[in-house]
Amino acid sequence: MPDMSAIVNPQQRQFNPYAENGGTILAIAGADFTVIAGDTRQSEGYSIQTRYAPKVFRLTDRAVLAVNGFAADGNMFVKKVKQRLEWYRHAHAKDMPLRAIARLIQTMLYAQRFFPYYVYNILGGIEEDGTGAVYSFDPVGSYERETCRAAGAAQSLVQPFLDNQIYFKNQTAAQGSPHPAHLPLPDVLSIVIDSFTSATERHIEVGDGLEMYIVLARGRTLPDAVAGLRPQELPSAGGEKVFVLKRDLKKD
Amino acid sequence: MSAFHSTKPGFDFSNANRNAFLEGKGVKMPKATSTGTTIVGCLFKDGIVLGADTRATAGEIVADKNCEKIHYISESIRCCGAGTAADTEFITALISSNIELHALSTGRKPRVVTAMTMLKQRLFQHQGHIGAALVLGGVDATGAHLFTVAPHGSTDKLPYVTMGSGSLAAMAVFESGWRPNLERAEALQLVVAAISAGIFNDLGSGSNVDACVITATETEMLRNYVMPNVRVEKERKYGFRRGTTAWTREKVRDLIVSEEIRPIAVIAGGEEMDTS
Amino acid sequence: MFRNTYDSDNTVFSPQGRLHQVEYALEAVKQGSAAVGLRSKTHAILLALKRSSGELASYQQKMFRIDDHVGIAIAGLTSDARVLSNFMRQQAMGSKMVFNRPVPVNRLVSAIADKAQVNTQEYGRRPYGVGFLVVGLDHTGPHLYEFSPSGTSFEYFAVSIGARSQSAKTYLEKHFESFADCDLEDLIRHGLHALRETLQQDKELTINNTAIGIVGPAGVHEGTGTSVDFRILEGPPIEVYLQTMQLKEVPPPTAPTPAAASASASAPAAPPPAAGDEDVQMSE
Amino acid sequence: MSIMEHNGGSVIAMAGKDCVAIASDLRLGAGAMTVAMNFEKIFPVSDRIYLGLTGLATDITTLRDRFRYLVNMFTIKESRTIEPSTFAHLVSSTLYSRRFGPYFTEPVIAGLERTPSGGLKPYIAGADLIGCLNFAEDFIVAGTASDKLFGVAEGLWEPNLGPEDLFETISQTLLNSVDRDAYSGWGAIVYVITPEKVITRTLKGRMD
Amino acid sequence: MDHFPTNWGRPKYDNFDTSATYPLHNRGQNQSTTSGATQHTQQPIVTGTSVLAIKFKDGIMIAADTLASYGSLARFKGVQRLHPVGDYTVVGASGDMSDFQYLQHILDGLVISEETTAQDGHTLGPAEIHEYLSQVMYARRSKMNPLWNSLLVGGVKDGQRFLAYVDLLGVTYSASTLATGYGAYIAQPLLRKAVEGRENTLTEPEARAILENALRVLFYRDARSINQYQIATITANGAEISASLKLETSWGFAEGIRGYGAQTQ
Amino acid sequence: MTSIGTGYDLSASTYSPDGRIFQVEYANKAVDNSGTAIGLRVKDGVVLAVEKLVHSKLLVPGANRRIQTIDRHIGLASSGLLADGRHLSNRARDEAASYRDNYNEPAPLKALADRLGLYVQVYTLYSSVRPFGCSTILGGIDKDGPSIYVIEPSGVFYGYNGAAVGKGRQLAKTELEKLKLSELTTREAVFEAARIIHLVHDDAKEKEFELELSWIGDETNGRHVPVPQDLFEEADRKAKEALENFE
Repeated sequence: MPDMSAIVNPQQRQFNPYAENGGTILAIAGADFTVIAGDTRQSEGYSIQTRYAPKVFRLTDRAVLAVNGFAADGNMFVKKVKQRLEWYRHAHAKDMPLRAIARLIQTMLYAQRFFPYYVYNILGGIEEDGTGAVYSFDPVGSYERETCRAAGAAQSLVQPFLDNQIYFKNQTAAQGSPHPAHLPLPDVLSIVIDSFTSATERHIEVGDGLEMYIVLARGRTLPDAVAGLRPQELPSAGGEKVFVLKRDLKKD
Repeated sequence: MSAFHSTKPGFDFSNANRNAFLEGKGVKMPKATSTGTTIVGCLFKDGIVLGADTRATAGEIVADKNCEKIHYISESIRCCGAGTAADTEFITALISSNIELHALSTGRKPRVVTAMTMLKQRLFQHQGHIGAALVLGGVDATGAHLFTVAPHGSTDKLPYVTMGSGSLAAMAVFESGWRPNLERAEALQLVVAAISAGIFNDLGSGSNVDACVITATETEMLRNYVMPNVRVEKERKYGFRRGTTAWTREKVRDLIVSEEIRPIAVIAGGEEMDTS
Repeated sequence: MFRNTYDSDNTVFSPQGRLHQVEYALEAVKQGSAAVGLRSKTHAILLALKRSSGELASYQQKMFRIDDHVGIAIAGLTSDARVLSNFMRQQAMGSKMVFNRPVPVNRLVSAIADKAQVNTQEYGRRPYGVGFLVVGLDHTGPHLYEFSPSGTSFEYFAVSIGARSQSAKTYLEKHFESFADCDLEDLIRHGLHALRETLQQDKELTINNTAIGIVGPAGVHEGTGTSVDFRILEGPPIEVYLQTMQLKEVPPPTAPTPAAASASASAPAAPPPAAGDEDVQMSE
Repeated sequence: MSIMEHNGGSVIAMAGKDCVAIASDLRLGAGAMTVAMNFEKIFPVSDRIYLGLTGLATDITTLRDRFRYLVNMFTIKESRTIEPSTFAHLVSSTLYSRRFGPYFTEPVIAGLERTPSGGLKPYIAGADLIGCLNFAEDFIVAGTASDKLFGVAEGLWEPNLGPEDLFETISQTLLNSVDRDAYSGWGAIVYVITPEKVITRTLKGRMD
Repeated sequence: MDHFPTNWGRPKYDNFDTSATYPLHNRGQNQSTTSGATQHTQQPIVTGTSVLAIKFKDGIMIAADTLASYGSLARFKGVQRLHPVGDYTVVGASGDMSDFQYLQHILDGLVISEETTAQDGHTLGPAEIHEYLSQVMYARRSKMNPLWNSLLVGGVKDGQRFLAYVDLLGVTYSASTLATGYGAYIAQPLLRKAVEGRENTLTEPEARAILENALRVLFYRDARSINQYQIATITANGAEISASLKLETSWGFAEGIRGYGAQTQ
Repeated sequence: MTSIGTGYDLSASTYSPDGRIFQVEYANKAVDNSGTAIGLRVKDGVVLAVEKLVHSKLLVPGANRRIQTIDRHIGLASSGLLADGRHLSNRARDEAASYRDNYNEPAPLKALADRLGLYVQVYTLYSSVRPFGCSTILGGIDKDGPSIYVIEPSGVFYGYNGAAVGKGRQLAKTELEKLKLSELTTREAVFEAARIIHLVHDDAKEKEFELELSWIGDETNGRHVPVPQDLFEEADRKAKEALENFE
């Protein structure tokens, strides 16, 4: 609220076109699946704007995009990516492959190099060769393919935990049993859940709800341990499958 | 005490010049832990109920999930603190000490206004640099009293008050629920609702509800009175196989001074000595 | 060859108040192979005959997806169709971007009609040489529209465009009252019957020369996962529908002629003669 | 850059079953440049108390000496060794006395506290740079990698870990955290304090 | 030579429709060619404070007081900050009132062209209006020339309740209770507690009582508020905006207050 | 036709030696060949009616409307080239919206007719375009009450109490002249309009047709809307009865 002095003596005030809306996202690739997750809190300052604002979006039957940062940019960016994918579908009568989407996202981000989308993107899904893949981006489009990545407000809390639990960083393997290159889906899901409950404990902007998207490679089925959690299956054209699993997080 | 600290009372400014110099060079000064808090107090029929959440934050990080923000001043006077955590901690400790001395020297139970006056004078002296925003409540010979003390030393006396980043949320609860002459249980419930409003709507506040009920006869400190935010059990165990971490050097210092008691061999003269 | 002074330019009215260039553009539509559209209470479908330029050539593309809820079949110049269908896709996406709403089908058709009208009024252009059948499913149910180069669009229960489309129309006119309550399979069967009418004497509908476009709930021959979105069936999946066709009724000997005759009788009437086989007085 | 990041470094303390552990990295930097890889930040206060100091190196050294002096004075005056909780308040009031000209350091205290019944129970505490104490049941972190340490420790820490298990957990927490922090790392050292002995191990970690 | 008369007398607009394939009457308006610095940085001048909204059993209820402030001056006391858009939607605005009036103008034009003139059975519901407003707000923020408002959009269409927020940055979100301005701090906690989990059982009078209570608390604590308000109720039967109503307030608690400290008299 | 073959009739930008612009006259031919549209201005409102010639029985009745709404209070019925009619109605909407943008009030009918007339006239000036092949009846209620204007392909426009364009305009005008328009209510006018359209339709020469009716009056709160179904059916039925009696 402006006071009178501000009106009598106008002050120069630069409009800030960005805001920071909190929350955290992460993605982990398995051998034949990928999990992409995000919390659902949207905040500004010390206020919770809503307890449910999805940050993870399905793009195609085998690509899921998580966006985090400035919510307005994030939503607009997802919308624009979807429209580009629709054009690709018109032109080629198929969905764009994951690695092509990754490059597309880079191009779209870099196009705004001098008025960037203030958004951290993580793209997860299944490559054409059937492997799980994660691509992470910075706001102006620098990207790389990885096995796991966390981004957003609690990135610094979650990423080293994933380094340790997914990459087995700093762990010497027991004699004769080397660390696996990829963890099975149930293990990955529990690590994802624990990452978010940990981040919720220690980061004020993380909480309320957790949405995990699971993309399964062609011909694979959910392990019983995961099927027992009753994830919701999203309609797809066959081939790859996409599931959503939701959890509550603390609301304080 | 003089052996441990500089003999001069008050703050030690010997680093101030150095730090001002560094700041002048453009070095960013660090921020102390602040309690972006919800603290409240309200009057009821028989006394005062104070309340606080238990989250301490450093920026966006929760530094302490279950800290205590209701500080002891005297048996019947307590003080909730918001703002710079260290300041609230120390100013209440200091005033508590001074109140105790005052009580001893006057031989009477201390009054709430006395604590309030001590607090505001000290805060005013420091011109807002002591970043303590307080809710002071208690019962004394003149009745139950409830104050807020702002960092610059201004005070307010009202039947229901709130402070901290969750103060608006908590105040909304009071404004729509407080009535004169509440029963103890009602007042406690209202305070819990007010703190909960802060916990669930203000990101600076969180974890548990502490409450304190002060009446003429008794003071009841209800630490962690409500715990609505207990962490769920983790999905996995994260114990490591022993030997997971590689190390290069080990040194073990034994704290048990092991003494071997070896009986001193009796000079075997006995056999040699002929006693017979 | 008689030179018609009034037919070389779209900015010139003939003394009868007609636009010959527009009428010629309608002829271009008739050069294309036929497309048939039908609609029931639940579905709107397209059927088209695909031509192939030779044994070794692939069959042409007669149907385009515009959005999840809209598809078109074309007859006429394919390149013009691509320009217009891209325009339709843009409109559809614009609606998604601005209102997050699937574009109402009638507005989509009106948009291309309005766009086509400009080409009938300004010098240096030619009218588009393609006609569309547009099916779509929106808030107000399934729809079938015909768009023509004259810049008009009409909503139909059932309609046909392209070469020998009049024969298909004759079939449709005879049966259309039953379409509303047809299930998808019956609707497709009627469509195939109508499309068959447009074939040359020695030709038949096969899985190679037939395409079917559908909006509406999945039929019994489609997978259960299929949504109501527009889809194009081509190749083996349509075999099951071709099987359902019944033997051709013996056509009344005069069947195509009276329709053509009545149409030509009214030829000098309203200038955009959307009806099929009007005589446009083309000199040969 | 904040003055707290100038020299870099991180410390973590964890409570276990009848034992505590405290660990730090070994880096000393000057901004982004590393100048030493053997800069210890954890100091013995008594047999069963260790003090970790993060922040500005000069203040770390100053405070180490100051606390040694203060603890020695306490021992002489009181004719008893100082308890961890007492020491924590000594740290707190020392720092708060410089409220308006603080030392740029955040201390972490780990030790075993004598209970009235004569037993020993784990005690860990931390403070901000002006002496606000933070008592925790699980772990205390400080330094440039504190965010990462919070995240990893929140994931890995479990109650009632024995000395050897606690060693693994604190080591993994520290190593993985400092690997994601440009201002910490270059080796690490861990102290596990049990009623019987103090085990000190120098860890093998990334040296970049 | 440009043969198209509608293009004459104005510069060509190359960014759009280079080959002029678009119908004449719809062709893009040419951007102004006037050059020179433009002043975009701004601040709100005449402002409205909080808007509150909740879901209830039969629809959406939106409330706002009727004050437009000029700084700390209570400048206009009878300003309606709730605006109906079509038959199903109400938009409530806080922030700059002139920007809001501009938005009302745009929305009216939109409704006339989309609903009234088309008359084809396709009408804009609250979700579409909200999406449209988000695009407008985001586009303006991207030009560094924002419309200085926080807006709540609520309504019912086809049996679906809709309630969402959009502000000058283009940030959007939806929830069963929403509040702008100070309402986000003061009213939102009350609304959440009263509404969350009861969205499908709250009756209209109950919903009204919840909002009135929140407005009253805001009037007690928000210095830019006033005790006159309007409530919009949107149900399957359409949108209805109440007349200007007066809040019941009580200041009895002030009786016992003497000073700010040790005063007793 | 004397014009044919002279070469003076090939462009809108060419006069004939006797000062005529044949292209505009030809455009009028396009209007004269198509279904009739009429408008009635009565004491408290306006009724528009169109004889929509149906070229196929496969068309969905009621779907392909030829009476357009321009603004809340204005309707437009055109006769001639259908696509040109749509072009002009879109232009009319833009003009009406622009008037609202500038003056924040509904456009007066006269102002709108004036702007449309200017727009249509531009298309009679240049060889690069052709004139509009449609005549347009604009009807509505503004602050001066109900009014009707007809805009012709030449760009001229006149106000009318009763207007008719298209194939059956002569007969329709005769019928309109018989009415005491200033005494009719809008509801009564609906019946008259339906009757006239049925009357002018030439069953012998023409294909099927569909009647289309819209009105603006107190009963519609000053809004231009299609005549409600029940009233429409009643008017349609009465018109057919009248026609039988007439014959």
